Amino acid sequence: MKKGIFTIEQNVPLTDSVYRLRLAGDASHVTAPGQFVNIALPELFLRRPISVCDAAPGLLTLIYKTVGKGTEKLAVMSPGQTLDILTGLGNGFDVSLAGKRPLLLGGGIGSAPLYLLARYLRQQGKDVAVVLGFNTKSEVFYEKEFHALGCDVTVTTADGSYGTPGFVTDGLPENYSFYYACGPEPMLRAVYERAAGSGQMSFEARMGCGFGACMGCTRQTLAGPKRVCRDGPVFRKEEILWEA
Amino acid sequence: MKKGIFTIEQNVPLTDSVYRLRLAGDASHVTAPGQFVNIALPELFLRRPISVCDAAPGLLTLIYKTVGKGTEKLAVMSPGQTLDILTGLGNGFDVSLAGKRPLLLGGGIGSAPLYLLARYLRQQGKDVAVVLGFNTKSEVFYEKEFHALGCDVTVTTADGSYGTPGFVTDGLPENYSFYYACGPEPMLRAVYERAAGSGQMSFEARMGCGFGACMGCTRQTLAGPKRVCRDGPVFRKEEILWEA
Amino acid sequence: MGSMSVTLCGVPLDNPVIPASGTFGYGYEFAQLYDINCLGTFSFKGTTREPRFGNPAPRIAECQGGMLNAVGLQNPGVEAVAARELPRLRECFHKPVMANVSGFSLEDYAYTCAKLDREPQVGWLEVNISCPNVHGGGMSFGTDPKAAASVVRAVKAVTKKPVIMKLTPNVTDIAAVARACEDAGADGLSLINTVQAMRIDLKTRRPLLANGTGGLSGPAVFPVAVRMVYQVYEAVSIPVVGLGGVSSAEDVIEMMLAGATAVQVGAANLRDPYACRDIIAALPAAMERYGIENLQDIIGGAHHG
Amino acid sequence: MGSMSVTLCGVPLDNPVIPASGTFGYGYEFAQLYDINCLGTFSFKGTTREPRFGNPAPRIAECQGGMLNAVGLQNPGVEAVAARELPRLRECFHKPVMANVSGFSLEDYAYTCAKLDREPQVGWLEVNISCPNVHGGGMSFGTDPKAAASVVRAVKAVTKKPVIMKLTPNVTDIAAVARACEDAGADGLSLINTVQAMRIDLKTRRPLLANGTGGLSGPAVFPVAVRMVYQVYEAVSIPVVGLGGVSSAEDVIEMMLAGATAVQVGAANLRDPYACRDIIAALPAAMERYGIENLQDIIGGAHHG
Repeated sequence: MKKGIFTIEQNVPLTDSVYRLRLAGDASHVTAPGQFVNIALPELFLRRPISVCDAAPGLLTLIYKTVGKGTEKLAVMSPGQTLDILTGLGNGFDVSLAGKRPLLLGGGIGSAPLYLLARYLRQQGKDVAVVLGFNTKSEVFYEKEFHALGCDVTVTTADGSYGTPGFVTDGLPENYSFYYACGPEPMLRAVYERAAGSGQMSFEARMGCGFGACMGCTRQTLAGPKRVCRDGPVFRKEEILWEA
Repeated sequence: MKKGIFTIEQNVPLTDSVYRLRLAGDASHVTAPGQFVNIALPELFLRRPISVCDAAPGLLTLIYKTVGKGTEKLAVMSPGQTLDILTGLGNGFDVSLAGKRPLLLGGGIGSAPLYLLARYLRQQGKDVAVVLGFNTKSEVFYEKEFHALGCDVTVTTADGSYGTPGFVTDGLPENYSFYYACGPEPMLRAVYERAAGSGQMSFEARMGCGFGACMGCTRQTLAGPKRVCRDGPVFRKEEILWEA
Repeated sequence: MGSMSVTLCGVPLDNPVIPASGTFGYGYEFAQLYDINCLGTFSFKGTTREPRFGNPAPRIAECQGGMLNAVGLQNPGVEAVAARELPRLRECFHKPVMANVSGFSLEDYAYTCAKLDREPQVGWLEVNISCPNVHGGGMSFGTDPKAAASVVRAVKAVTKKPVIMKLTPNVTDIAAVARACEDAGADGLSLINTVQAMRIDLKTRRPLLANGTGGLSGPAVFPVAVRMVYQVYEAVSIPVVGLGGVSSAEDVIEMMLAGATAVQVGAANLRDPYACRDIIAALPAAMERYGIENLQDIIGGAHHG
Repeated sequence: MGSMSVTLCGVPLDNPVIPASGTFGYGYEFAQLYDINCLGTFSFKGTTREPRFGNPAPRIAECQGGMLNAVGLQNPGVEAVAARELPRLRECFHKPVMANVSGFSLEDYAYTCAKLDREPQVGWLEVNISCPNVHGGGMSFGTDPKAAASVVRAVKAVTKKPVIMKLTPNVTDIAAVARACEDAGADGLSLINTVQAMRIDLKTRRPLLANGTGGLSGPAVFPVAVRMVYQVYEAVSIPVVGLGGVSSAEDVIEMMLAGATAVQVGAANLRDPYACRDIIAALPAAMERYGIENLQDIIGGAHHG
């Protein structure tokens, strides 16, 4: 983890409520795809955790959805303004588990962190299948970007207005070596129940600190209580426990 | 009273700790010299009361001293930024009492509101004598500006580094028709005791609302409890009561 | 569009927004700024039997997310209020007003309430047993259930108007005080008064307020107020007026979900004299955003289901 | 340059800044960020006899000027703390540590304190009788002077280390609880724990926290903490550790002027993991600005003269 000041280079909407934020600053502490950052915002006490969509030397790309005060404040910020950000938070996905034909499953805004994962896996020459699930056509984002990485991309929409009708679980390919999933808990649970084989899942949680100090985001697992912010947000399928 | 949004046109230091703030906006509710405005600042709950140094259609000039969080925040603001301000607060000085040769007595930052008063009185063709008291030479401001209005200006410094050595009460002229004083309470009390004849004095107070609602700045007078923000800040010599 | 109206102790309000006592004077200053008939009602400056100058200056301090005050119940006394303030109020406000009363003895409370009971424009008596800034009275009645009940009985004996007891948050068990007031015949409760607090001046090394301690109000206390309104709503069946740091239409809705029938707005008026007018104007859009047809229906909504 | 050192219950501290329990884990996460030996000491995560998972999620909510938490004393239990956490702590922290203990019965408190009494690195036992987020225990001991005293006696019987009782602000008379603890043999007091509060989600119309209520911390409670430290300093002669919303070197000085011998920093660590390091670094300049030679000399300074 590292605390740093980042300068906004770009903050543009991709859909009605999803924005892409490009930040200039020291991104060297982002060590794995699936990690997140924690952003301090004026007049808000708690930082806001946002998953990392892409990272390069000196450049950080985040995709966020306006769901409350914090993200709404973020959405009105302009290039040139600076942000106090904690980077390199969370364990991230374990790319060593991917096998030859990894499958990436994203639900809504949960698709964002899969982009950096897909880029890593493609660099390793893997055949990467991506299924992105959205509610409706107008909410779809980054389909082209995943294509451009050379992924085999399927988009599903719950209302059938675009791509395959239904949920990501309705777009599962025939065979794959390992899956990585990120999205809302009901989607993760559906994947857990429907998707064959082993995988890793990235969870969301309401966090206090974001770096393991406050026990605010603890989740029970088969391996005991785990902090989503520090022991996660990515967990192996085999350790996940669902609340009844 | 009127709530309005003002745009900073100029915010420049006149001394180490005194700044002049020029604001564009509706100044029409400033109806008398000696009134003040109340400025909302980000992340501070209470507004900050600042006396009006000058007012013209569409233009407000304030002079303030950095004495705490609020004025320090103000001092770092830049032209183009906007401020939420309540204008036209307080009773102000009664120019009808001036007589032929009014005397204006300012102590430190208390000299600021006397400028608009001097301008009004000069417009009425009065002979205006001004005595401005400061601690030391480096703290002197607006001597030239009062000169430019055609006032007879005396500056006193407590350490004798400039002008007449001593306090404003050491620079009192021979004869004058009425006095107007603004400054720290010890100075006002000295004026009250030393200056002959009648006068008006403008008091400072720690305020809650600034418009008469909270009773936070009440001061006991011979005419009963008075709100400095609403019944004052200007009081007639004859009604003033000093705490023992 | 739905309805914002609620009924408080049998008296209808066009909307639940009520400027809190001590932040709205006797209405006069605000009536010069906007038509205060847009308010549900307002609670006027805490009034006592005799005129009071209040505490020495400074009476105000600032803190993050709020302010401290130690005004100490400055008011002209009930005779002057009846003779001077209420006639002036009638000219600009045409709804029942909430009369806030403080005292230092049961006799004080009874005397002042009896006087105000005769005033036709007074719709409710809000009896303050929670002022943290006066000694030998005020809060001392509000921190003990028995003492609180004795004030309720003293006041109920002299008035037919609805009696709302204003409670202090500076207690271990606010539900116990609330129950004691209900059992003694109170028609309603308002909470929270300010939280006793202190700031110290690093330069002088003395408390910033001449009174030493003061009452904390503003957004900083809002979550404490929501908790106490929620607890009191579960403890009693008389209506609760929620206050403490309310600054927006969303805050009003949150207070009502916690159990408030009406909501007072205090410190926010001091930062922005138009706060109440603007909150009322913002309520319809906020109601629509959260799928609220009638405000009356959401009172205590957080307790069900 | 003057000195920042103070003495807490006979144990010297290089400076009065102490990360508060529950915001600093067992030190490990922070030791990876900076050398935590710059701290006066720190109070580790509230430890109980048995391991605890704590409350269901969500455990965290936000508010203006602070946050609510309802973690519910998640901890691995005293055996695991002794076997796993303290050995790991010895590697990165070379000062006496403050051991924070919670319980649900006198036996719990005595058992856990007896275990920690054997740990050489434990310099103080901070006994939490003020957790607002657990049922049948925690705060229930802290709201009654007699119950508080009984915990003090149970703990003092099993340890020679200084015992600091951590008090809750959710009481009518904190001075009475403080006096009862002193009379029962407590060596020091720390206050305030969090203020019981609630937020409600307007979308779901349910409390934001799964536990319903939570504890408010952060700058919002600072003036309440200053007031209580001031009142307790007048009521007792044992040292007081001040906490509640402290976020800057100036806040540390204000707390000490109110009567604090040492000052804990809680919620600020969660917004900024470097908060304590930066506050300590800022203290010398702040001391100079306010003409303070030695911090030890200003303890309770606001009470004199």
